[in-house]
Amino acid sequence: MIGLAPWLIGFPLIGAAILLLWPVVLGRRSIDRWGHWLGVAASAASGVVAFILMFRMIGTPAEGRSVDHHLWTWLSAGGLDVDLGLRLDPLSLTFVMLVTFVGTLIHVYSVAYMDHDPDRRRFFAYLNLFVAAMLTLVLADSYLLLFVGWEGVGLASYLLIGFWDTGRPSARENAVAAKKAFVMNRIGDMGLIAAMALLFAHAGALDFGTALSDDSVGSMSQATATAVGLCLLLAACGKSAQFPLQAWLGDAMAGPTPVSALIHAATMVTAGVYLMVRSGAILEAAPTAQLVVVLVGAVTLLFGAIVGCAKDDIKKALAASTMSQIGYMMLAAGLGPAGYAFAIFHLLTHGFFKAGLFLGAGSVMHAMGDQTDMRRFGGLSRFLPITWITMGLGWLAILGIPPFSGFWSKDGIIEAAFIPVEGQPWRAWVFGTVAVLGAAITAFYMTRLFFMTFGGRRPRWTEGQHPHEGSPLMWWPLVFLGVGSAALGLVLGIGGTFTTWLEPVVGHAEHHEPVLPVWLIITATLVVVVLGALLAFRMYAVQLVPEEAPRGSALTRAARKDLYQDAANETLVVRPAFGLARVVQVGDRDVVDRGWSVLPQAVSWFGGVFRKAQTGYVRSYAAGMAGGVLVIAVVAWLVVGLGGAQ
Amino acid sequence: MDITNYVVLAAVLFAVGATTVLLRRNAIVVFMGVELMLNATNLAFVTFARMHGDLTGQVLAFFVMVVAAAEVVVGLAIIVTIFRTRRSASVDDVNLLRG
Amino acid sequence: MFPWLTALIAWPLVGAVVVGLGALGRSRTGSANARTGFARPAALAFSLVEVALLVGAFLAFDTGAAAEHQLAETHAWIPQIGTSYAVAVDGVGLLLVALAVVLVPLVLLAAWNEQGRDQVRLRRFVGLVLLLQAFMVAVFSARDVFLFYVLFEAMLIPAYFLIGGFGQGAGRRQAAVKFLMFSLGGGLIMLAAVIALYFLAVSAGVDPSRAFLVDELVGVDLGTTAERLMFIGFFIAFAIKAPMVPVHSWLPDVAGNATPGTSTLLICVLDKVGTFGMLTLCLPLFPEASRWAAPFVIALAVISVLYGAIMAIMQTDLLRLVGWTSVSHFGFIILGIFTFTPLGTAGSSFMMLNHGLATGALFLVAGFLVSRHPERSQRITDYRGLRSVTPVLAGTFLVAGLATLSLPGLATFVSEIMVLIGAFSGAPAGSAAWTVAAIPGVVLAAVYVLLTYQKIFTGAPAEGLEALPDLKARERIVAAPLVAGLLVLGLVPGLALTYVDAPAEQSATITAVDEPADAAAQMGSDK
Amino acid sequence: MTPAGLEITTGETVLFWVIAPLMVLAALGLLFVKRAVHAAMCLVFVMVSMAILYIAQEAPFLGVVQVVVYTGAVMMLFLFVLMLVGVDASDSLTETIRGQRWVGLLIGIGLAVILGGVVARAAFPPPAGLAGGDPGGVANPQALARVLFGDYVLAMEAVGVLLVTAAVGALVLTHRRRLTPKQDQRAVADARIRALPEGVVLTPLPSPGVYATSNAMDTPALGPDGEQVPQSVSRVLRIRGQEKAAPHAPGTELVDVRTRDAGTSEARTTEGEA
Repeated sequence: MIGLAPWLIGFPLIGAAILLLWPVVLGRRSIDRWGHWLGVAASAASGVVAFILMFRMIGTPAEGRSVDHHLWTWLSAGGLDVDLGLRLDPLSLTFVMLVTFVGTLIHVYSVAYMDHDPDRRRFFAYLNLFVAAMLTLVLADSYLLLFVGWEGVGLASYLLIGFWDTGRPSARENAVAAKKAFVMNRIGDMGLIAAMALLFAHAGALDFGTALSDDSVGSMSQATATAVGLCLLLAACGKSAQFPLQAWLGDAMAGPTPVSALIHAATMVTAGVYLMVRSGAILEAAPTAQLVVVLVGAVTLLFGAIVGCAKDDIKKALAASTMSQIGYMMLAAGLGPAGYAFAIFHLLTHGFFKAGLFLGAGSVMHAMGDQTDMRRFGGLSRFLPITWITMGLGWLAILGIPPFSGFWSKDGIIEAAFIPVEGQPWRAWVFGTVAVLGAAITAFYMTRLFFMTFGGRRPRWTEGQHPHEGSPLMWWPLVFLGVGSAALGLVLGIGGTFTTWLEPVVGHAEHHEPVLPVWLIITATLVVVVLGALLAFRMYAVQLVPEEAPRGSALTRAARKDLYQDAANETLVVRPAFGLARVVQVGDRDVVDRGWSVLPQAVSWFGGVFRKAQTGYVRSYAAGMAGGVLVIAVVAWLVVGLGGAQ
Repeated sequence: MDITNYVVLAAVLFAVGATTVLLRRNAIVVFMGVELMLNATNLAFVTFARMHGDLTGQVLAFFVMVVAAAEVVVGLAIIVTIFRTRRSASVDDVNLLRG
Repeated sequence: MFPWLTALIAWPLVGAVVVGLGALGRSRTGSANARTGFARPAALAFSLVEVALLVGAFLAFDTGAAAEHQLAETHAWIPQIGTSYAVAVDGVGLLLVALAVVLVPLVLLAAWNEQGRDQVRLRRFVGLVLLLQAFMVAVFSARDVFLFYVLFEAMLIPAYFLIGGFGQGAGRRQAAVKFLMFSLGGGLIMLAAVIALYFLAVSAGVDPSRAFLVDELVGVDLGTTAERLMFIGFFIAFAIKAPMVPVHSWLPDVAGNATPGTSTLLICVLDKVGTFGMLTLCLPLFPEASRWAAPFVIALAVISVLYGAIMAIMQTDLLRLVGWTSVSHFGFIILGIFTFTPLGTAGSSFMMLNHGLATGALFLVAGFLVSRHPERSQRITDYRGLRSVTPVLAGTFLVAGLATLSLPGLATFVSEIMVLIGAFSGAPAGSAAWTVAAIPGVVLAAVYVLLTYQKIFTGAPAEGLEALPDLKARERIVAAPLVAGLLVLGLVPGLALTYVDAPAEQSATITAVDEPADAAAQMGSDK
Repeated sequence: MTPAGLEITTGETVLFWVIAPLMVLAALGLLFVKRAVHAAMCLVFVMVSMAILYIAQEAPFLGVVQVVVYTGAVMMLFLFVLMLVGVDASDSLTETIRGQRWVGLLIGIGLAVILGGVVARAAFPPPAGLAGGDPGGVANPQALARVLFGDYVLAMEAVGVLLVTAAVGALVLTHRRRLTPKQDQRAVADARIRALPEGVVLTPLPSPGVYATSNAMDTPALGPDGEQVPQSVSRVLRIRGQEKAAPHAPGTELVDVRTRDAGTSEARTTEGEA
């Protein structure tokens, strides 16, 4: 049955290949009619395989759940042997379930959402490509294969963000956003490449089995482990939009909304967390790297939350929220085994509720004629009841209200953040507080989003809007995700089912007591969450929301501009880089190229000098000849003494 | 009289011939200078033949004459051709090799 | 045994003679006589038969002993000075021969309508292409230093005429001269080294009638200073050909002015002589000098990587841009070779093949694009929004571009990552640091590829380009094998790695000082 | 051969001292005369003198050849070419290339000094003379012939080939390529017919007049109308203005004309037929 595993990737990959190549070979008219259903089928087939494997794994004892499935030797040269192999274990399968399930739902949703787009087939091809790449990423049994999926999702993300890269007024901006996402991802990928180089230099192998084995990690010096850990973190920052590589995520919302739901909320952006958890062994050997991971998580958590409070664009607000939530996961991943399970758990629940929220946002946009400005929404609960309820479930989940799913995972992270670290007592307090603070801000901006959209007595719509629910193809996925947001935490969280499930992979976490009693943490968190929500309710539901954004405080203005991240990048990186490039360009033209042309110039200068001797007058040449003879004769006479032999 | 006087005469004639080549501009006169030089060498050859009692010198002089004849034929033909196209027999007018 | 290599060399020569025979006449523009269309199909047929010959050579090659030079033939050529006609290939040589053989039919097909209808001109063109192919195959299989040198220079002749006579840029003649001058300059320095090598080898006791054979010269002690000087002589020639910063100036000019087909042959195949020569001549003949120069070479290689990428980003001319990307990629290849690890060397060898496929695809697709423009403009900014107009062209361009930026899943990725990972553990001082410095090259690659794609294919279609035709069947046939090759080799790189692994191991043994693994571990832990 | 096999006779000495200065003077004439013809004459003098010296130096055959080949053939050739180029043309002796005169003179004098110096300082063997060495005492031409057609026969043949080649070369060089189609009889006839409207006559031009008082090329004939026919006089004479008037100009004694009418017309027809 394990032999089915390659089909997880195979189905969507074949789907993508057919959808992309069919029109090239056979023309697009035929496939445009049924291509989207092929895409759905490919994703669904993958989902079915995932379910089968899942059931098989549940039926296997815990120690036998991690299986490596070897496909073929991928590359074997110069001491590096990497198999094309899949690793099936609870961690990867969790991800597989998330990707295929949510992915299939989003495929179905997209059938309706993209109904009027002439390029729907291409869209599904890219979606399938994404699913295949994402599954490759999580199923890979080596860093190298992981990297294939890693960049594969980057490519899919690039293609989907820039899906509308021509023919629309915003086409160029979409294309630029896509490029920005890919390039910033690539900056992170440098880290993964460097990490692989370090690992190969150290262990001579790149598969998880060898590189992460106790032998390998145990013999790793502190410096190496830290370097590898930081490099991996860089990679994770790029992919998961963590500080300082977070700038692309907001722009990535240029893609169609299902894409934002699938890639930029539920799955791809969490790959960084997956990488951190997967490489946990190395991070544990490098406390410094761990600290940096936690720091990055904490900073991003607050960063995203603050930005989320100020955004009026519903998708950008959700994107900021995603960034912030991944900050939570990253923070957890940096806490060691105690945090891994909760990081993944939050990843899972977040996948559901954030996908639900995004699809809900898509549904709202669909109803409102692609309007994304929340200040032009309001009072939609009556017109979009299903969307309202499902997004409401997602809202409660992300707030962490018990018993919705977010509570189980996020609370776990907050607790873990409060666990003291030996020798660094400040850490528990600082990160614990940040986590709680983040929860409060999350509550504020999500409530703001929810009530700006659905609440309010007076709609602020633009002219001629007649909001209504979309087709069942659109709201059924919402229902599924809503149910998931509500119940998943309860199902998996109670009694630590999920933690136990992951234990074979992430290791057993010793139980440590947080610096504060658990009940106090839970209560305090709930209190601040409710406070934050109430504040938002007061500001955006009770009071009237102005249609034009008020000027706001300095912080609000900064947050609207993503805390000047683009300006900072522009000033600190892009402009100096282009300056350097211009210097190189001028240098190449004026120094290198001109430098080489000095040679021919010198030759022609000498030529010019010697040319003067060529008068063209035969008699001059004759004089030269005769003079030469004379000189030779004189020299011969003097030197050889021709005539002196008398 | 010393027989070397002949050689000295040859040398002087040769030098005069060379100077003619260098100084005259009329191609035909230049050519005459060349002929003079050739004749001067011939005189030297003949003198050396006599000096050494060996006929080879005369043989060489003979060959020089024949080759000179051939050379004159071709050379004058060239001069005639040039004159036809340029209406001039001055060697200075033919300076296409000018750099 | 059938002389596969000689057949592979001779057949295109025959083709060049047969096809080019009528090309000596005077060029008639627009003549439509009875022989119309003979040259191109004939040349294509010749090049396809050559592919069949290549298959035979592959079958005759023993992959189990890929490090040894096989299919060898040795005949005395000028015994008085000890030169021989000695040809043989190891795995790397065979792959490069394959590259030369496979790309030529594609280039011919791609250039099908490029040179107009004048039959005489066409005959000259295809004749030169076939001639170039013969020389390229020969140079990759030459095992005699003198023969190698002669072919090294002989290749310039058809290349010069292809650039200067058949190019499409306004500055093609200057570019051709520049190319020739740079190459000749390098060749001259190399000639001095070749001659010195012969005399030193003879005085070191090598049989004078065989003193140009590489196999005889390997392992001969030439004295440290002499070895270093000769290494420099060879290396400069190869660095110019490769091309490496700062002797790269000719390449962008050539790329911008030659036809894309010519650039493909020139940069994707012919220039490999540079890196191939470093690998198969510099390293085995001058191991000590190679070690001595390695830190410097590595530094230059990494500078090339970044420099080429930065210059590519700043280009406004599409074909020049592709040329600059090659400077960057050649940097990677050289980095892999001169860090002396089996992995890096194997990666470099593999990259020589992959770069040919990827950059070839990019050049040819860019050529298709340019040929569609009403004014055949090469300026990137003259295009806009073509993705919706010519979707297949856009897709092919993107795939070729992604191969250029080494997207995982494509063959180029495998080789690049092998080079980077291998080079990181390299023995020469500073390998790790320089390798890390080269890694930003991958980001720059993403920038230049995607920026170009963005400018050309996204946004609203440019005026006058709204109705450009998409790729025709002929052009799809050209692009398909390249794309397929990149994909297949990306997923099953073992197909090619079996040919380069053993030579790489051997090469690393030659240059190994002492335990490189230790040094690597040391380097790693220092990080 | 005996060391002291040669005594230079007083006659030869006198001959030398008479001829040598003259030769040098003539040679210098080459340098200084203005006209190429004069230079040629100077050269002829040098060559003939040279022949005399040859004969004096036991080389009678060469002496004869010198006269025949150089003065007879080569110098004649020179003169022919001079005539082709223009006998009158005299060279200006002013120098146009800067410094050439001084350089030339310097080189000339230098050559003379060096060569003379070498000759003066060289150690020559005592002159042997040719008479003593003659095997069998054959005459100089025969001895020379033996050497030429014995030891040097190959060179002789080669030189023969050279001469032929040179002759052919001269032919090729001086050959003028025909740039216009050949003017055959038909073409000439056609051209004349075409030229009719321009007033060219088809018939032969009338011959000059033949009169009792004068019968010469320079006297025009009289037409049937009694007018003079200018075309009957050669163009050259007309241009030079050497044309004479016919003895019986119009308006004088028409009767005389009519009485001689038959005779003139007869003469005209015979001339036309000729």
